[in-house]
Amino acid sequence: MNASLLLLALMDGISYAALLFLVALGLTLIFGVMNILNLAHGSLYAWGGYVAATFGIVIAKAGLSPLLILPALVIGAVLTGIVLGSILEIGLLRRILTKDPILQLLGTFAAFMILEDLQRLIWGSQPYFVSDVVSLLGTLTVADVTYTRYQLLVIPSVAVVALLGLRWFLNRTALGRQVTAVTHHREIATAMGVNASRVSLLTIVIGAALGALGGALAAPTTSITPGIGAEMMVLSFAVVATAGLGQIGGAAIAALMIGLGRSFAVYLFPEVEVLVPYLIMVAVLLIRPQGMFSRVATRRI
Amino acid sequence: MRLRLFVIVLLAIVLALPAYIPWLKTPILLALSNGLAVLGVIALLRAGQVSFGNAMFVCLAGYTVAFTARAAQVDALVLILLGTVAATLAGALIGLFMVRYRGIFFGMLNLAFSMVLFSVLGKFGAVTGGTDGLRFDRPTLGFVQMQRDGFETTLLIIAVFVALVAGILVQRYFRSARGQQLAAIKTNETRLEYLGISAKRVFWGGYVLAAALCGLGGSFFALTQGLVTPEMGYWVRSGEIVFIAILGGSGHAIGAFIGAFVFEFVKLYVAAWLTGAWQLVLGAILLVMVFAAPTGIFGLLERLLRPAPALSEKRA
Amino acid sequence: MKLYGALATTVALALGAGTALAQDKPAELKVGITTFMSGPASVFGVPGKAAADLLIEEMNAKGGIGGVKISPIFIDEGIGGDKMLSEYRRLVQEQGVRVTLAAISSGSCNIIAPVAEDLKVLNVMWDCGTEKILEDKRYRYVVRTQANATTEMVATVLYLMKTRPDFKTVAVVNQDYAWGRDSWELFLGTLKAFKPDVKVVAEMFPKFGASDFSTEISRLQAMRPDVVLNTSWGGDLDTFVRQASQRGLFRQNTTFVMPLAESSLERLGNAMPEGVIVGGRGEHYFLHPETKDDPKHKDFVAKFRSKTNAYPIYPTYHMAQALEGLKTGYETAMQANGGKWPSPEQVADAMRKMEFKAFGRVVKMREDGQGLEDQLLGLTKRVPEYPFVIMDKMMLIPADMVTAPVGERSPEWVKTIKPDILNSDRLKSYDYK
Amino acid sequence: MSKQQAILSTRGLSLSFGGVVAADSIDFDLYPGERLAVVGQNGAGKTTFINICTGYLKPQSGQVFLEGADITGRTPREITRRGVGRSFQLPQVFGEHTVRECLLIAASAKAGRTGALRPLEQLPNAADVEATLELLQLAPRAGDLASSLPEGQRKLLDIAMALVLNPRLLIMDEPTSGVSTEEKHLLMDVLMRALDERQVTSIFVEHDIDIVRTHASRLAAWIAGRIAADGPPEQVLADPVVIENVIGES
Repeated sequence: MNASLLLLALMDGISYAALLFLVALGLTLIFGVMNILNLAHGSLYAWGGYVAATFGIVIAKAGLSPLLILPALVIGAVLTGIVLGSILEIGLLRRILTKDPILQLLGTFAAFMILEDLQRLIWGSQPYFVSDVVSLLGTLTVADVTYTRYQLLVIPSVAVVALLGLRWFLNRTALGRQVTAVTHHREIATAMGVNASRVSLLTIVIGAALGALGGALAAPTTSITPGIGAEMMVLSFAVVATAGLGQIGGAAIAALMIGLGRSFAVYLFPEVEVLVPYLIMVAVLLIRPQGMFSRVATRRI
Repeated sequence: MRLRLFVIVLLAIVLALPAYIPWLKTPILLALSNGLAVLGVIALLRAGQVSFGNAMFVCLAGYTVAFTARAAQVDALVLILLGTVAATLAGALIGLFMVRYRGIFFGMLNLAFSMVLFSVLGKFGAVTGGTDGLRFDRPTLGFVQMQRDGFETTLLIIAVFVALVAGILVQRYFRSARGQQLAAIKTNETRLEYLGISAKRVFWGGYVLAAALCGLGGSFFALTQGLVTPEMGYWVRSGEIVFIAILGGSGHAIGAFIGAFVFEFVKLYVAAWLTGAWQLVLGAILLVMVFAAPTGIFGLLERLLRPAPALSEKRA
Repeated sequence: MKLYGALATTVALALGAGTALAQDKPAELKVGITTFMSGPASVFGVPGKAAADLLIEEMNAKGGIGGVKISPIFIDEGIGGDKMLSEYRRLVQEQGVRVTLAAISSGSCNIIAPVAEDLKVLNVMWDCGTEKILEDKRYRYVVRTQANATTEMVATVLYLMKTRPDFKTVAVVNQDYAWGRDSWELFLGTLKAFKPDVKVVAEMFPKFGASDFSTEISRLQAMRPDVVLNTSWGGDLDTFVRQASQRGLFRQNTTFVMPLAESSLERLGNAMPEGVIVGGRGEHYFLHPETKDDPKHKDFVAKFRSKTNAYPIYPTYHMAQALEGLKTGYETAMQANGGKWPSPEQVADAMRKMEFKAFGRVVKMREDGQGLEDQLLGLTKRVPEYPFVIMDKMMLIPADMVTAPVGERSPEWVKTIKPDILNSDRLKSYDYK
Repeated sequence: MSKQQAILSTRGLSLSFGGVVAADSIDFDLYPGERLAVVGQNGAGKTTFINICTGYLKPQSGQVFLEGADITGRTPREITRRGVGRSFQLPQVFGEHTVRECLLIAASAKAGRTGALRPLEQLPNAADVEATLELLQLAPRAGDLASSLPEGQRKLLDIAMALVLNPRLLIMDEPTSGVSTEEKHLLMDVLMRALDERQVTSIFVEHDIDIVRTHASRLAAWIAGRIAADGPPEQVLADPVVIENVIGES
């Protein structure tokens, strides 16, 4: 495969990886704080997409400039995160915190099933989209292949901002340190006077918003249809598992691996494209059973 | 013992109903096949492990049945045997790799494997019939060629018998020392190792058992439908199986079948009555279970069935 | 006076009862209909159901079939094959349904066809395309009131050869499932009959329900094939077209062939460029050159729009054909039966020797149960009247030219097609007016 | 007594985590019948020493010998099978099983392939379980969930699970920690009687000097990963270094 194809594969992989990362980031964040793998996270992605699409359509109907769609996407995502996130945390997660891990999984799975159908009842099964903003931002050409600025610049930069922003929040701000504390040891943090339930609520809202943001940013380039939630859920799991649970920076690298691996596959052996995420995950876990970036914790006895 | 009575009544119903309401044969057969697979997953649940990929063994057995039935004139009973054996061997092999993982990693790796199988079956249409799957003509059953009706009735009777035997054997296994060692994996592997017991080996046994039961279920499923599709191995199916296990309750083998029947008919009727919302209803039911009845339907029945249960039986 | 009135009514009732007995018609004709009400394919299932409700209401208003009202019972194909099978059998064995319209997906048809045969239920395959079902096995109770995949794909190649004959390279981007694979096999097989030296530069089968085609698009941009086939539908097709137009893929001089795109045109609006070869799995279109002004059709389009505020797409027409075919089948069978209500067997037999007409041309049924439905394809064109592209340069391709004869298998048959059928004077083309 | 062969010996055992030296070339011999108490501040390396000897940790250098056989780097499973029992500072029990079941599961380790497929209650060596329950006075709680036991009894159960396999050497990490002072002595009495009866050589980590005085036949004091003093309890307890660094605060 020659240099230009290599370049193309890179270009294609990036924006996909960026979306994947945003969603996985939310998932891994929630896991870190609650120690629950939220199976409903995929629905947040889908809902984010639908809400954003609805906003976009409203804006288009109102005849406002499509540029407004960009902020609308973000706002839509944040709203989705706040509403659904709070409902999830208050209604479910904090109530199953002490339950058997299996029941926790099943609980979030139930939430997923419910959200999926609600979403279908609200938005129906016709595909949704808001593509105007993309055409507006225009395209740029690399190795005489045309890319949209939106995919090549907007999405990846949002992902980078999210990563750096979250890093800064967790390490530099007081509230962020509380989150980190709860992540490391809930009991101790609580003992030190951290309001754990407030922290979890906050974290889950952020995590949910990130998931929704993934969907919102996808809306302009893809059709939002029933089923994208489940799809994205499995993929973001693959990312999180590959990176190691709760690994933020790791998730970025895992997402890149999977995103790029996928696009290279389309050029080299299209038939394995679908399998790439799983193959990568299996390969990594073969070598590092805890995922790339988590250390094997020897149990204190 | 009331439990025994309960099972007998259940069997009577399962066998009697279709005589009056013939269309029930299909759902009951499907429920029984699901139940067998669930029984397997329960073994893993007792070790505290959730697999999001066990449908792969159901699927594998199904395709073994389909391929053989298309290749040669083989009796249904032999097909069931072959399907189960294939799944067991696969389980034994994959298990060697899986026993190293726990928790979400275990779940995800199973999912990964099942997705690989799922896509391979979908891709190589020339061999596997692609996503439309493989259809095969009704084989002889007990070396007799039958019409659909007779075939299904006989298959149903066989399935009930197999389910009963499997249920009894698995329950015995659960109560055996090995079965309790498996359950101990859930709470303390370190201690197992410090007793000189290999947690991995014990878990491997459980994993193979699960695969075998899934294979058994898959074989019946394939024979009931006369068609196998990659869908049988899709991860959502695996999720369903776990769902049913929790619904029925993993405290006792019979939970698997209770769960399978409730699930089958709830889904059937909900889908028929409020179309497009069956997931919602199932989800709601699951939520209620998680909070109100974490030990599943069996957990609820247990008090009625067994006045003074051993504590270890109370677990979900 | 009162007395006479009473007497009259009694007599009338008696007579009414009497006549009822003579024909012993059922009170109603229960028809089981499987359609996708959930899942991605509900983009077809939901309009299909809407059409069914609409048309059945009308039929019943006009006295139903030979005086018997149709009462539909719907099954959601979205709940998965096995659940659907149980539900189907419940309908047949509990509700006594003897006539069904099943199904949309070829997978569902595969499951149901043999069951219907065993249960002696007349099953009309109303939308599924796979030609294999009727070619692999002879059924008595299973018929199809619309074209099959072979007819569709061969016609597509014909249209391509007629409109854009000079090309050397071809690529495919199809959904990774049975239809995507089979349609490509048929397309390529046929194409080779016309252009033995055509070069396949890329075969891409992104997974069903893929949400991102950017890599596939880059590859197409890098390779610049002359022709790109894409037989996908629903969200997948929308996504592909949208991303492709955003990425300027349509600006390079490649001919895009999208045989199912008719069902996406209204949703896609201006994202769909001009000059794309599109079809609608048969010979029906709300701007059908021959029937668009036919009052019955106009009325249907109007009613459908006011009900769903969307233009009818091919599944709605397939539903119309299925119901129309069923009606005609019953009526022919009833005549043959001396006016008596016919058994499913009689209808099934009748439906293999009849012709019927819905909103397109006449569909001729064959003894193997396959309906011969002509094909309509066209080139997309922007017009002021509609906020989305419509079909121009439409061509109507007679079914018998492009369908494997009874008893022949399509993959082999297409290889035997003679290029000179391109010169046939039966290929009529029409411009959009 | 140094004529007979040591049951457990270590030579030049060393292990350090990052900067912290947890074991600093430890040479050590334990002889059959001894009842060794180990004292030392937290972090002195007591548990690390046990973890190395029982295979939970691998030493960076040095060897461990069990009755002359090199068992360095063997897994806990293998070492247990060679007759070394162990109890833990945090009791390692099967929380969702009853006390009796925990012991039965422990006993099933010796049941062999076929035995393990018999119902748990009908193990060939189920008798040992009942005996051990009596011995450690757990019989009254035999039917309760392990997780429901108070700390003291959970410790006993933890030890019982090791004891039911009839080890030749039993290593106990702080058997009395988390147990009230009055309970401590009761616990140790019960325990030691059991060990005498079964003639099990034992090592136990202990902070309480009274306990050490009453129950140990030999005492080793750990300081910063090495054995600072080793010998008869009274002698070691008189050692100024020990007094300053160990007893000073315990």
